[in-house]
Amino acid sequence: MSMLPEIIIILFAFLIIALDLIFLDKAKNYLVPVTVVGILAACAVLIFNNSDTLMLGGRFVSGAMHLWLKVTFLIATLLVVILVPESTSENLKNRLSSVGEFLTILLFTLAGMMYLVSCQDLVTLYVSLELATIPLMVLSSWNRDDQGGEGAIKYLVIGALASAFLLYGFGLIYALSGELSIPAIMPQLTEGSPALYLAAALITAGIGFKLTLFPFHMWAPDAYQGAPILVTAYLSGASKAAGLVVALQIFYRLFGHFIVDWAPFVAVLATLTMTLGNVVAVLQENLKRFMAFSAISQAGYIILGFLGNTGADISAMIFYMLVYVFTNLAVFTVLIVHVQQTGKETIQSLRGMSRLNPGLALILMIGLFGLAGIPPLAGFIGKFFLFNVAAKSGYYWLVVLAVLNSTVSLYYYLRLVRQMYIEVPAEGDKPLKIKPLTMLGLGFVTVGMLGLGLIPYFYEQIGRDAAQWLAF
Amino acid sequence: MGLLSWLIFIPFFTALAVILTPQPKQIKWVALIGSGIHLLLTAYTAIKLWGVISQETFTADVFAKLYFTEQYDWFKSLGIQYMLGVDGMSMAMVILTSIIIFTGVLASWHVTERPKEFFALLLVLVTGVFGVFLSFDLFLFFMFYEVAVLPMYLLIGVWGTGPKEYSAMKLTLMLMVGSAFILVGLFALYHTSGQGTGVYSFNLNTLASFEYPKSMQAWVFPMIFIGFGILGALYPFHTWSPDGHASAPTAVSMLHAGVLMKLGGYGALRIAVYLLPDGAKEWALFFMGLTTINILYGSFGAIKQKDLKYFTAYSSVSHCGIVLFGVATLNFMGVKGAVLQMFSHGVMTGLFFALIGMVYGRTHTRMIPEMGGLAKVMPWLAVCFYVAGMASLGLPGFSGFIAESHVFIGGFFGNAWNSSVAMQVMTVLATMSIVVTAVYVLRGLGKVFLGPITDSHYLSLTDAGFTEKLTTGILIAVLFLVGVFPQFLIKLIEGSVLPILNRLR
Amino acid sequence: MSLWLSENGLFYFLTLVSTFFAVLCVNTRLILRAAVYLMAVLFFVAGIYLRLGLEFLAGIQVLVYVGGIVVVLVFAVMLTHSHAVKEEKPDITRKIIGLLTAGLFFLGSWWAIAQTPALTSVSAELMPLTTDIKTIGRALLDFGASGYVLPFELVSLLLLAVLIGGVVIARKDVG
Amino acid sequence: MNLYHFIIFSLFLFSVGIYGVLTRRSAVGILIAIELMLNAGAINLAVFNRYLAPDKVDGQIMALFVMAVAAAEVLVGMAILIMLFRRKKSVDIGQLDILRH
Amino acid sequence: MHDMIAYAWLIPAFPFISFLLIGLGVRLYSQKLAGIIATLSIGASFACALTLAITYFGLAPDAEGLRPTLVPWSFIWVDYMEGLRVNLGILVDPISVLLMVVVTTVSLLVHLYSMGYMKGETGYGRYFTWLNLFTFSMLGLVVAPNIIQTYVFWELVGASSFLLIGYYYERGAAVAASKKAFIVTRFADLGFLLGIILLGYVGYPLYQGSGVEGQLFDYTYLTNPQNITALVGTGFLGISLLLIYMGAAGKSAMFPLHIWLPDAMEGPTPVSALIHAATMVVAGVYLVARLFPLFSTTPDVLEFVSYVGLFTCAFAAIIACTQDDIKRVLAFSTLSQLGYMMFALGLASMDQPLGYVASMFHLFTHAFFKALLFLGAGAIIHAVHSNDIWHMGGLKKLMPVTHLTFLIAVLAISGIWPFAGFFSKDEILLAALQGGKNIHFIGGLLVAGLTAFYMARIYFLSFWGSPRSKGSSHAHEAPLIMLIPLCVLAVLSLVGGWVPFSDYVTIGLTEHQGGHGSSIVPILGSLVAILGLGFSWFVYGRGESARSDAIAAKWGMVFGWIKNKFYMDEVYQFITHQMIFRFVATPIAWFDRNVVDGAVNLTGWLTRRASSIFTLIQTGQAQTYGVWFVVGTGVTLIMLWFTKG
Repeated sequence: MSMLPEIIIILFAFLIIALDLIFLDKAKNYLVPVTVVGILAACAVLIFNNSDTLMLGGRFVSGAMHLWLKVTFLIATLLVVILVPESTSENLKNRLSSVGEFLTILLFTLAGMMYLVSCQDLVTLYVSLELATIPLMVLSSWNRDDQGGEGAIKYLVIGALASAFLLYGFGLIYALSGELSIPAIMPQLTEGSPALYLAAALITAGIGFKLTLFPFHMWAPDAYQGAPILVTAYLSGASKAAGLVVALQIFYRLFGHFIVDWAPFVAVLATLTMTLGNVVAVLQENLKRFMAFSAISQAGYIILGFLGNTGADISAMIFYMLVYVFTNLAVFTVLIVHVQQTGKETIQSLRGMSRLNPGLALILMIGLFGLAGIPPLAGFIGKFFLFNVAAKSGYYWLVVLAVLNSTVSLYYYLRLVRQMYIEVPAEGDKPLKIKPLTMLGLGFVTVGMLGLGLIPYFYEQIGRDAAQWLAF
Repeated sequence: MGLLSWLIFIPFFTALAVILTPQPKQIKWVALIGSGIHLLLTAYTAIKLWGVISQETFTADVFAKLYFTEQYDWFKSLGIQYMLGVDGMSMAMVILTSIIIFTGVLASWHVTERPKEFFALLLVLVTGVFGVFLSFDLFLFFMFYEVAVLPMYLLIGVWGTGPKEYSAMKLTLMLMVGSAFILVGLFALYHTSGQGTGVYSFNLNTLASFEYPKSMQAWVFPMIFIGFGILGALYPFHTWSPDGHASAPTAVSMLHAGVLMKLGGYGALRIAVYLLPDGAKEWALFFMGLTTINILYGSFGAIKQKDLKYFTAYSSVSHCGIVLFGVATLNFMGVKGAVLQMFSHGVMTGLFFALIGMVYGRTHTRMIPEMGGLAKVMPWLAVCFYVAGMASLGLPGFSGFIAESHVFIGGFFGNAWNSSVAMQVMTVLATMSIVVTAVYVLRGLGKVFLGPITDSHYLSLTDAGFTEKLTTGILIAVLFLVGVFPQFLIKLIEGSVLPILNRLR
Repeated sequence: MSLWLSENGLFYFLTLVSTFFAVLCVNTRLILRAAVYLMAVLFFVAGIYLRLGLEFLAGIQVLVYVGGIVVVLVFAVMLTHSHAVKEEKPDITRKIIGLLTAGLFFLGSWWAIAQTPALTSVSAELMPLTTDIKTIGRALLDFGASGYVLPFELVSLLLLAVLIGGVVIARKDVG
Repeated sequence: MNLYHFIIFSLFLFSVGIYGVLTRRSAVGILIAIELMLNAGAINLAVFNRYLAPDKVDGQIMALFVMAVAAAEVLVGMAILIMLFRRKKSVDIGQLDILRH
Repeated sequence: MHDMIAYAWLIPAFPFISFLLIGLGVRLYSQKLAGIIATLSIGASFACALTLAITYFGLAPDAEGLRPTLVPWSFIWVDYMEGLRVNLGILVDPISVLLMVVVTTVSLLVHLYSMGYMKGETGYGRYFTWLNLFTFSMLGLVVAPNIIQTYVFWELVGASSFLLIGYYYERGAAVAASKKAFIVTRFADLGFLLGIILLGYVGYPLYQGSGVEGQLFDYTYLTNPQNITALVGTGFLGISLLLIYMGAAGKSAMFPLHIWLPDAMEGPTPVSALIHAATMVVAGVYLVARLFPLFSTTPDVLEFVSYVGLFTCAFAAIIACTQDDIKRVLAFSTLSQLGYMMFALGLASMDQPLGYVASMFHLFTHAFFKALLFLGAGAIIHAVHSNDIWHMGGLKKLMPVTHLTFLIAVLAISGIWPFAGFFSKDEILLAALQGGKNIHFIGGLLVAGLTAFYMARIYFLSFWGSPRSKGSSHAHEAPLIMLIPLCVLAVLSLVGGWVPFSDYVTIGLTEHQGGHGSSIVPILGSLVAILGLGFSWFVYGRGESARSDAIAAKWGMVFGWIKNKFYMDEVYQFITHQMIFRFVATPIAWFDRNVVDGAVNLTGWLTRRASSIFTLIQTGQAQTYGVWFVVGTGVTLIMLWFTKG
């Protein structure tokens, strides 16, 4: 029964809503531990009896490759759930309300993402993608304030537009192939008729929305800024991973052999996304908006992997996504603790953090260096392999641009480091208090950032699985 | 953990130890003991290597012969290994770095502001440097190279003086741009040789075994050379060096000018020239011209400098120009001279910046016009300054002369692929730098140390303390020893330089 | 006249009327009227489905779209008092840009579809439908290779999540 | 009416939907336009199923699911608009631009 | 006895050991002890030098009367390339032994003298350390077996003279003088280095093929005939020798590079005596002598050397007549005598080596009486506390010993018969005559007269007449320790001339005292000398200075020119400060700060500028985002279609 992890997640979602309804306030501080147990159970099941199985007559498939992607989602959600208690303690300014519902919806989106990985037909793909996107629109207005509403509306409008485009694209694919199940479609799509390219463009728009690629990324900064920082973390982590999964499903399994001659387009798209993301992030002041643009530029690096079409390229992307999730959530953990307890969201507010709480400052610095791609962190090694893919397919100019971009990114990441280490703390700043669960999360993440890169097992394993997955 | 891994990771473990020591007073002692142990281990390795090298003859071989190698697979699918090895050239550099870090720790004896982070970062930086010198897998090389660059930002940003954020940021970004060029070069090498031989590997010698097409070498060589040149203060990319050194604290500018800038020369030689001989032949003349400007530009620039640190920074730009000039000559003596110059200039700049730190510690000003007649008050420092000055202008009896004579004779003798007349003209221009160097060295020292005491309350200043005497003593001893008995170093380096030149033919 | 009474005359009528209402729905400045025009469009689309023989789909279309979604939209209009206020004139540039973008998109896609023989050269007459409501029902809940039970469950999760979320967002601030 | 006409009809509806989304001042108007677009997608699917694969029923099922998703979108839209209306007393999308640059 | 040659390396070793000993340790504890150790070490090396000279010259010369050149001891120093190995060692041959003896004797006497002269100075220990360093490097230079070692110690000599000139570092003038000396000699050394490299470049291919044992830069290789003929063939030999001569000219202060010597007088007088009279300045002559076989193959270079020598000789002599500071006069006189030696060398050639022998002989004798003159002047200054000869006068009675020794030196330098100067100057003039170089002969003769004139001038002004200043009125005799060296030098100046020089130091067979005109030259020389002395007595002898002011007034403008050393210093000052500093150094410093740095800052500014533009895309309007979205899809379609290829 390889759908067990998904079912566990859904059951725990209902369990949470039940607990919340029955015990009302009494269950308030049990909800998060239960969720954590749920996710860990799903993780355990996923990792320990992971065999290549086909279920529902081929509609649901789960193999080694899917393990890595599902683990990425689970970890991303776990790290966000761990931080929920940080945002709900009494004395905070913008406390997170109705935690029960929040966790349930979170688990539902998680389930959606996991199904996204294992789906074999366009209908399930579309529905699970919507399940992974629409609830996030709700979550991003959870604070029920002006900014939250505005961010959610923009997210909704562009999200709906994207889902309509995606739908229309799938319609055309259905028209050209007469099939809806992905393994059956690929052989049908033989010659590149204009309608196919129209479908490809429409679908790329849908994926672009989810992965925040250049022309389709406009919603992201406002939605990230409007949403509560917890949701921003989730958006930039898990949601972007979901985007990558959709892209992998479609670009590799739907359009399979077309990917080769799309390399120039992917290169241009990557350049624009990277450059815009990095350059605009240079002048940002709000932390959440800053992280939005950093996430956009990271998306630009990731799609470099699409320039090649062998197993190694996919493994480079998946490995980098896993590393990105760890690094991004390391940064967000510290930012969440900071934003929640001080209520201020500007970069200046980080001033003098290295003197008040050196530990947090150090982890944030390591995270930022990870994002900028500085050795010996996994971020560097991930980026190195991505650039390796681009170099293999002869795009040296793109590698130069990518590395120069990461230098610009180093510049604005160092702006934060400067505030923390060089500036003197403003008077009246108190050291931040951290809950034990968060401490655990931070430890896990830091070990992840360092371990993923230095220990070769992860990359090698992903490489083997990716090659085998392509053959699926 | 083999011998070389210990050499790389002793500073790292010392850094951890420094972080864990409770009282601030003990920190500097822990750092000193750590770097002391490292110095002893380096000495042991050097003697052991010398024992091996002196028996061997290197005339014929075309691949770098490595000793005490450690090889473990890291990312097998991409052909990346944890591959360490040492040959003459890297041993010389390791000795230099070990000396500089030891004296650097001694020179920063009076760092009071957050000493724990300061020493930890300093030691991490040195770990990166040792990693670069000892790793022979280009991925590992590049990784350690970036590890060496990054602590600079914090070290200058937090403990620096003057426009410290600006210069720290400029320095880090320019060095990262440099590493951008190197990275692209690495990829070009990796993929061309991979497609060519089917074997994908980052190992230096496997990459060297492939005959790269001329067209590819034509654009990859300048890219890698400029990438390393940016760190080695190549002419148009040297602007980070004056600001960076002026704002950096003593130990950092010692390490940076003394060791990090040598990374540029070392990398250019070890990777650019070693792997891409045809590219080297094509571009040698161009870079020789650039470095000639570098030498004269640096020395002329130093004449009118008001700030003592800018004065030394420009002088190190000029001397690093000699390093790259030596590399660009592609002549046996020139290249050997380049490595010697790396070593000797490393020690010299280390001494210069240590002394400036000591003077600044006393007079709290680095402006040359404001100081005068200090020799009366600090005779020891004055003598050490004189020795450093004389060594830097290439007075025989110090290592400066040995290195510079090698480079200039090598430049003059030229190589078989470039027009010897052009090289000779450039060498003559470069040799003129010894006069200009003499001018600015004497002008600077004369203004600061000689003449009547300008400021009355300088009279109360004290002369060098014990640690300062030890620092300067060690460095001067090294300068003197290499100057008078250079055969040990020359024989050490010759073994590793010969393969590079054999490949050119 | 034969045009109208002939076989596909009904098609032309239905499509033309629905396009007319669609354009009206998008351009009126009164939101309530726009909702009504939307309902009209959906009705006529349901008519097209019937004409194509897809009874179940037509029924669901009427039930879900017209009965559900349009009603919700009317709720939205009422609760946001948009019916009272007349939407102020949109500035002309926004309209032109919108028109241009939509128009270019339409023409571009049309060009693409027109160029593809697979779509344009399909024969006009309709093959007899072998499927009926039973096959749809079976396919919907079939566990086998051609079944869609998974999306069926997922859609229910989606609606549940949206309901919970919607309630939390839209309720008066109980804290 | 052959398939080509239907495609153009659904494409036109789709484009009108886009025009509606990009020009309507009121957020509810945008929701309406979104419904239009999604419905155009559903028509597309239904028609392809009818003309190209009459013996199979996949297209219609996908159309069904599209309707369900459209319902979900409207619900979310309504919830957010009501929350916004309560705070800002207006749902004019033009005024909602605090978050920019 | 033979082992003495084997232990020749002791000679430079002693001063080096004592330099290290005093420098690092002793001078910090007791200054006086440092002085003693320094002097003792030089004494020891003097003794070794003497015994070496005796044993060496004791050996029978070989067939053509040439003495053997031996390299008793050397160790490998630097291994440039397999053919270019440089080792440090000792070379023993006639001129090197001669120089060793001269250097050690003068250095010993100067050390003794300094113990008295420098008593009570604060930097007493430091003074002796640098003096020992200087002696070591001078000896190193003298015994160098190869040209690289000469260059090495050449620089060290320059550095130690820099230190010694700048001894009184608190006086700005001394610092400036030391800096000027070092930079000018350094500039000349540039030429020397380039000359060596060019010689190496030219010689290497020949050397490689020949399979000769020993290294390319060794003198034994460079000076043996068949190698020379090979080198001549390359055509570059002339240029490289010219460059090497540039180095020699810088060190021996030939005309264009002479400006540093007069200023070098800022250093303590014993230093001037040792360095700027006897040893360092002679290094240039020694180098040319050492490479003489090579030089002789390029007659035009030698021609150039002789004319520069002659011009410097005359130029310096004229200026010397007008100077007021006694040390400046002596400095210019040294310049003039060096000019003599150089042009004597310039005249000689392999087959007519008389000029070479004469030059060496003059070097030998000049060392003694010039050192004596300086030490004497030092004693006077020590007593009168002023350098200006117009403050002196009437010291004949007050300082009898100094007066006597000074007189002997004046007579020696003027070339009066029994004294050393007469013989050496006479040989030079003879060499000029025999070499058929009439201009040199006449020039030499005139300068001899001038020399006599200005030496007598300072003699009369300082010792005769009545004391013209308070200082000179109650001057007292110098202490004994200062007088001993004076007397020794006086004796040497007397005896020096009689040494049968030519059968010791020679380059080929010379018939001494032979050849035509060997009789009239001495007569003419003494005549001119006596004339000069008389004229000087006539002008300055009788104590009142009216007559000298009259001459000064009459010549007016010319006199002013000469007094200011033809404004050469100002010309150099202008070139370095105005031309180089203002038009090269400052623009480069500015260029670096603004243009190159500006370019880097520009990229930073551009990024920020682009950033502020790109942020405007995020207008905040949801519908604008929609437009971007749809347009983006359209563009994607077009791009995908056209990159379908």
